This record gives sequence, C-alpha cells and structure tokens, in this order.
Amino acid sequence: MIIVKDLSVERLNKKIFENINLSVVSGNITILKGRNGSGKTTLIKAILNIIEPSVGSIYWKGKLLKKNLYDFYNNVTYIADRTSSLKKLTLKDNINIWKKLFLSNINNSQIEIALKTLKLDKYLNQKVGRLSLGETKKLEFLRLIIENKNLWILDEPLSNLDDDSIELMKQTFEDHCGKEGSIIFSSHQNPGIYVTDEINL
Amino acid sequence: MKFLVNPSKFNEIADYIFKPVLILSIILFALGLLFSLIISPDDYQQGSTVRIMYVHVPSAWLALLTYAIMTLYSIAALAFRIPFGFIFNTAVAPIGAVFTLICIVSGSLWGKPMWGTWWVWDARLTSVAILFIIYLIVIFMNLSFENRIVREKVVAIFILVGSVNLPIVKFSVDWWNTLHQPATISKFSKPSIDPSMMTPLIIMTFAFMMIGLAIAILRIKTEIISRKSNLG
Amino acid sequence: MSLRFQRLLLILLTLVIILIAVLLILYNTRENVSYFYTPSEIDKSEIIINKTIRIGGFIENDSFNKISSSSFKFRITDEKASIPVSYNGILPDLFREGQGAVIEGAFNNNDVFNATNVFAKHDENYMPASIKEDLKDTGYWNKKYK
Amino acid sequence: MKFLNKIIFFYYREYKLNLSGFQDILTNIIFFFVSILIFIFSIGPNKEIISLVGVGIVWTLLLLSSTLSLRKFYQDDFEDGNLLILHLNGLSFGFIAILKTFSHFFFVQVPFLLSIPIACILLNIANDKLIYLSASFGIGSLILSCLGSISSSMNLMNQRNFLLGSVIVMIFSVPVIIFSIGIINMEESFNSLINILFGILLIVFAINPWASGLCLKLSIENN
Repeated sequence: MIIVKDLSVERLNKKIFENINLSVVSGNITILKGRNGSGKTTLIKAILNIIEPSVGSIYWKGKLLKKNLYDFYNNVTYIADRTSSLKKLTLKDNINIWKKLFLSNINNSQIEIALKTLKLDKYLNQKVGRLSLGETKKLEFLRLIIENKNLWILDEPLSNLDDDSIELMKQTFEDHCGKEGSIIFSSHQNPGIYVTDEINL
Repeated sequence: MKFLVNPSKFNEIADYIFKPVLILSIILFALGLLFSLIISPDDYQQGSTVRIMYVHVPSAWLALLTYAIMTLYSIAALAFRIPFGFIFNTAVAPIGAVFTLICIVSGSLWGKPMWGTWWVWDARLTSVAILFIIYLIVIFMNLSFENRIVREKVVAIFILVGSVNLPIVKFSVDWWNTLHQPATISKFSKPSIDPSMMTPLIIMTFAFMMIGLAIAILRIKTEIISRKSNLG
Repeated sequence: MSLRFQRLLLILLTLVIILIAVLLILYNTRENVSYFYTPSEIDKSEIIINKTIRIGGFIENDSFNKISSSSFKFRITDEKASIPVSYNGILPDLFREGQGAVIEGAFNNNDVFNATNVFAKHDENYMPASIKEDLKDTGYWNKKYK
Repeated sequence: MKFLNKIIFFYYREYKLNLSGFQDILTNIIFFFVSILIFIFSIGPNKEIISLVGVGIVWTLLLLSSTLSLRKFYQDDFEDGNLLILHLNGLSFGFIAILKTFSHFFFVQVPFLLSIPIACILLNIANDKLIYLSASFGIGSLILSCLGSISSSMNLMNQRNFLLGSVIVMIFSVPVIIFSIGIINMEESFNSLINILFGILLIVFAINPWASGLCLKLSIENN
C-alpha cells in the first residue's frame, strides 16, 4: 500500500529524522516508537502529505503519493492526539455528523454494538464536554469504525487509556488487520501489541 | 543581478556600495535643502509655506515605492521560493512606515497655514494615512508570530492582499472626497509646477531614495546575520 | 483531469474574475458618476426645473456684482457657454473672478441658476510670486485681485 | 454527486455547531442593538440629527459586529484538529475557505440583515433608504465575510494579539463603507454604485480561497 523511501525532514534547518524506510502492506501493523518530541507526529504528517519532506518520497499503490492524493485520502482515517469531537454537542449529534460527513455506509446496529463495547452507550444524549478525557478518546475511536476505511493512522492512541480500554484497542486492531486493513500508530510507551514492523525514531 | 536575490551576494555588494551611497545621500540632502529653502521662489498664493511640499511629496512617492518593491519581493518569495524576499520584507517594512509618517506629519504641517486646521480629510492625506496603518499592521505581524516560517509567509500574503486592496481604497477615497468637496476644475487646469520649483523636488526625492537605500542595506545585513545566528 | 491541470484552471478562473471586476468598476465610474456638468454640457432644452445638479467652471471676468452682504450675482463659464447664477450665502475666501469653482443648486423657471452652495478650492497650479509681479506690471493681471 | 453530499453535510455540521450555541448569534445582535442605544444616548433623541447620521451609524456598527465573531471562523476547528480532518476528507483548503465564508455569511451576516429594519425604525431612517441599506449590506456583508475569512486564517498561529484580525478587516472594508453609504445617499447613481460594490465583491471573492487556503495550509503544516 504505502512505500516510504529514505525520507528525511528538516524544520528550521534542524534535522528531525533522516532516511526512514517503511513499506506497509495490507494486514500489517507498524509502530513508530520514540520518546516525546522525537518527530513521530512529523513523520505521520509527512505520510499524510501535509509536510513537504526535504529528501525522499512516498508511494501510494505504486504511484507517487502527490499524484493520486484524492484516492489516498479516500482510504485513510487519521486520529490525532487531540480529540476532534465537538464538545458543545451531544454524543448522538457527533455520531450523526461523522456518519454524514464521511458518507459512511455503516448501519446503526453496528454503531450500537461498538458503543456497547466501548461502554459509551449510556452517555448517548450527554454533551461530549462532560465526558472524561479517556472516554472522549474512546469516542474518537468510534470514528475509525464509522469511516470504515482500510488504512488507519493513529497518533498516540494509547495515551491516558485504562487497562481494559487498551485490551479493547488490541482487539479492534487485530480484527481490522484480519479484514485486510493496515495500521500505523505511534506510541512512547511499550504497548505489548503484536506488531509486524517497528520504526525507532 | 544575483545580488537582488542571493543573501551572500547581497552582502558583498552591500559592503562595496554602502559608503558611496551614504556620502551621496548627505550631499544630495544638503543640495536639496539649499535649493528648496533658499533658491526656489515662494508660491504666488501660498507664500513660503509651499516649501513643505519638498518634503511632503518625495516622502509620499518613497512610501509607495517601498510598498511596491515589497510587493515584488513578496511575489518572488511566495511564488518562486526565494527566501531573500522574506528577509527584505521584515527589514524594509519600518523604513516604509517612517516615510509614510514623514509624509503625514509634513502634510498636516502644510495644512495648518493653508486650511487653518492640523488635519484635513483630503483624498491624498487620507489614503496616505491608510497606507501608514497597513505598514503598521505589517510591522505588528512581524512581531506577533513565534514560528518564523509561518510569520514570513503570512506577512508576504498580507502584503500581497494589501497591494490588491490599496488601489481600491485609493480609488474609493478619491471618489468619496469628490463627493463632499468637489475637486477643483481638474478638467481645465492640469496641475502645473513651474520648472524653478521642480528641480528641488527631484533632488529631494533622490536624497530620500539614497537615505532609504542606506538604511535598507544596514537593516537587511542585520536581518541576514540574525537569521544565521539563531539558526546555527 | 490531472491535479496540475485543475490548479491551472483555477488560477485562470480567478484572473478572469478579477479582470471582469476591474472592468466593471472602471466602466461604472466613467459612465454616470460624473461629479459635475460644465456650462456647455447643459443644453437648455432638457433642463428639469429645480433638480439639484452641480455645475463646474470659471467665474466669468467682470460678471461678479455684489447685491447685498450675502447675495451675489455672477456668471459661470467654460469659455464655450455661460450661465447666470444668483447665490445668497457666504462666499469661500478663495472665490474670485477667473478662479475655478463648482456650484450646487437648481435652475429656477426663468433659467437663472440659484446656487445653494459654492465650492472654490485652491487650484493646483503653483506659480512663483515673482511671475505674478511681472504679470501685474504688464497689466495683463486683473487689477481686482486682492 | 459525492462531492455535493460532502458540501451539504458540511453545512449540516455548521448548522448543528452554530445553532446549538444559539446564544452566540444572539449576542452578536444584542451587541449591535446596544451600540445603537449608546449612539442614541450620546447624540440625543433629536430626530433630525439621528436620521442624518443614522445610516452611517448602522453601517459602522454592522461592520464592527461582524468582526466580533472572527474567532469562530477557523480557530475552534483548528484547535480541535477538525480542520485537518476536513482536509483529509477530500476538501482542499481553498474550498474549505469558501465554505466557511458562506457559513459565516449565513450564520452571522444574515441575522444582521434581518435586524436592519428594526434598527432603521430605531434610528428614524426613511423607508426607501431601508431598501437601499439592505441591498448595499447584502453585498457588503459577503465582502466582510471574505475579508474576515482572510484575516482570521492569517491570525490562526498568531498567539499574541488576535485583535490584529479585526483591524485588517476594518482597514480593507473602507471601500465597502464608502460605496455603501454612497448608494444609500445618492439615489440617482444607484445602479452604477451597486455595480462597483459588486466588482469589489468579485475581487475579494476571487482572492479569498488563495489567501485563506495558503494561510490554513501553513498553519496546519507548522502547528
């Protein structure tokens, strides 16, 4: 799916990382490891074609990423470290907006099941602002299921999650890889998730 | 012509021409003052107050000239990715602002004897005031962004948006002015300046240009050095 | 359509829009937002009585007479046609014969233009005082000037 | 067809976002009326003066009130990371700028447009002037929204003084004010002045996607 060829990025003449090589095939999980501020988010932004790499190039399905950006964006879901749900609205509205905005063909029953597993179903009519940080982060993962795309890119998904949520996270990752999806995620701890390849920054 | 674009080349040329430019500007200024204050005659209607024109008009031209050059450098910096354009913008913005300030102050000084008040909402004075505010916004923008890359590009974009809007503002202010005080019979009398008053005007304009150039060279060199130092 | 071609199309579209806008603005200013008519432009037939218009021109030499401290009669001309004007109010200090002026008012029925206000502003020609003196000696300059 | 749905559902999101916090729109309108009140108290209730100055007051206050909600343009979505998600959803930055400008027009300027008649009653402005006022504000408000979009996208990364954005909008809206008041006061050259205002709208509308788009891209890149 994605091939990254000796990528290096410079910001204000400071080298953030250099000649990173990565090839993501459907069904495998890549973890970007490194302590805080080691450029994990910058690498993700480079993959998402938001930052211009100074050296190296990225290929999507064989072609240069810049060339068929539209197709790339149709197949990727990006979960940032910040929660993108609208604090002023209720959970229900947020889910509605996501469903409509991403033209997803998910039927409501699947969303109910996901909400139950994430133990968020009882907050359905509450404003997102009242939820705790961990719960809002879990709500963010609901977007993965709603968008239903085959490449997931997550930035620090496991930060401030409790143990059984991490367990749940492992479960959803494995299901997704089972269905020919692929995942790239960054983490500064050691999550103990089965990982096909690893990049240390 | 490389020195217009490449910082290191600019430094070489700058050291080379700085001294002569400075001396030339002092000579021109002395000559200009001599001409405008002593040799050139009074005006038949305004008497000697017309001498303020020899400072007012050149500073207005210089203010516009600086803004035009800054626009060119912004286009170069954004479209053709020439970093020297950003250096030029941050360095020259205050110089343009000072020229506009001189123009406004001399304009209001000229207004006192002629119209009896310190400030008249005359078309030219109003558009120069707006240009001054745009310069101030450019300077404030340079001060209020932390991230250098964003700061440079946003300032360049603002200058470009400003350069598109300036003619519209000038046009609308002129129209507004004729609405309230209809212009003199511009259809009949072309503003004619007697040759004996034209020479000091030209000398003063070149004097202003030389001084502006000298200060610009100094500021651009400091900007280049400051960028090299905190990047290193 | 490749990305580059789409981008080019958008740039072209923007330039076309800006061009249309500029033409629109320029066309509309010259078309009818004229600031004032000149005496020759006003042809007597289609004058609409007491519709406020503005007339610009020179004050005709020795057509200026003062009826009372605040009412005056003079003629305004552009060397092609001249219009009698009656005005009551205070005249601006730069107002004198041969000087440019713009008057605002309306025609009354016996086609005398009674002005409601008069704008006279320093016309922008700068002429050294010395030349003014020479003109005076040669009598070419009109004596009534202050 | 998919693209059209995206636009419609973008506005569904904007509708939900703006109408949920109904008090934001109401506070704008209340700001507008309170400032009219203050003008009345400062000038005095004398009918003639107010009707003479009324049109100028209405237009200035409309301009000031529309610079109030500049923060709501991109700042909130930028901080949530929603701007990036919208981009990854396939909308280019320039296109997001256009959509946001129209959403600002619908949710902020249209309420003002509706509150103009009441303001005209308060300020004793004649009825025919009311028609010209709403016509000129109809076009003028879109120009103000475009200028607001440009200035707020410029100030996304500007931590220190966000007020710079409103100053930018005010400086560039001088022609809008001049020609709009011209339209209202000079009935005879109405259609030529409306065309001039429309010309300015075209220019600003053509610049908006490029300037705002570039600034948004910059801010997300260097966030």
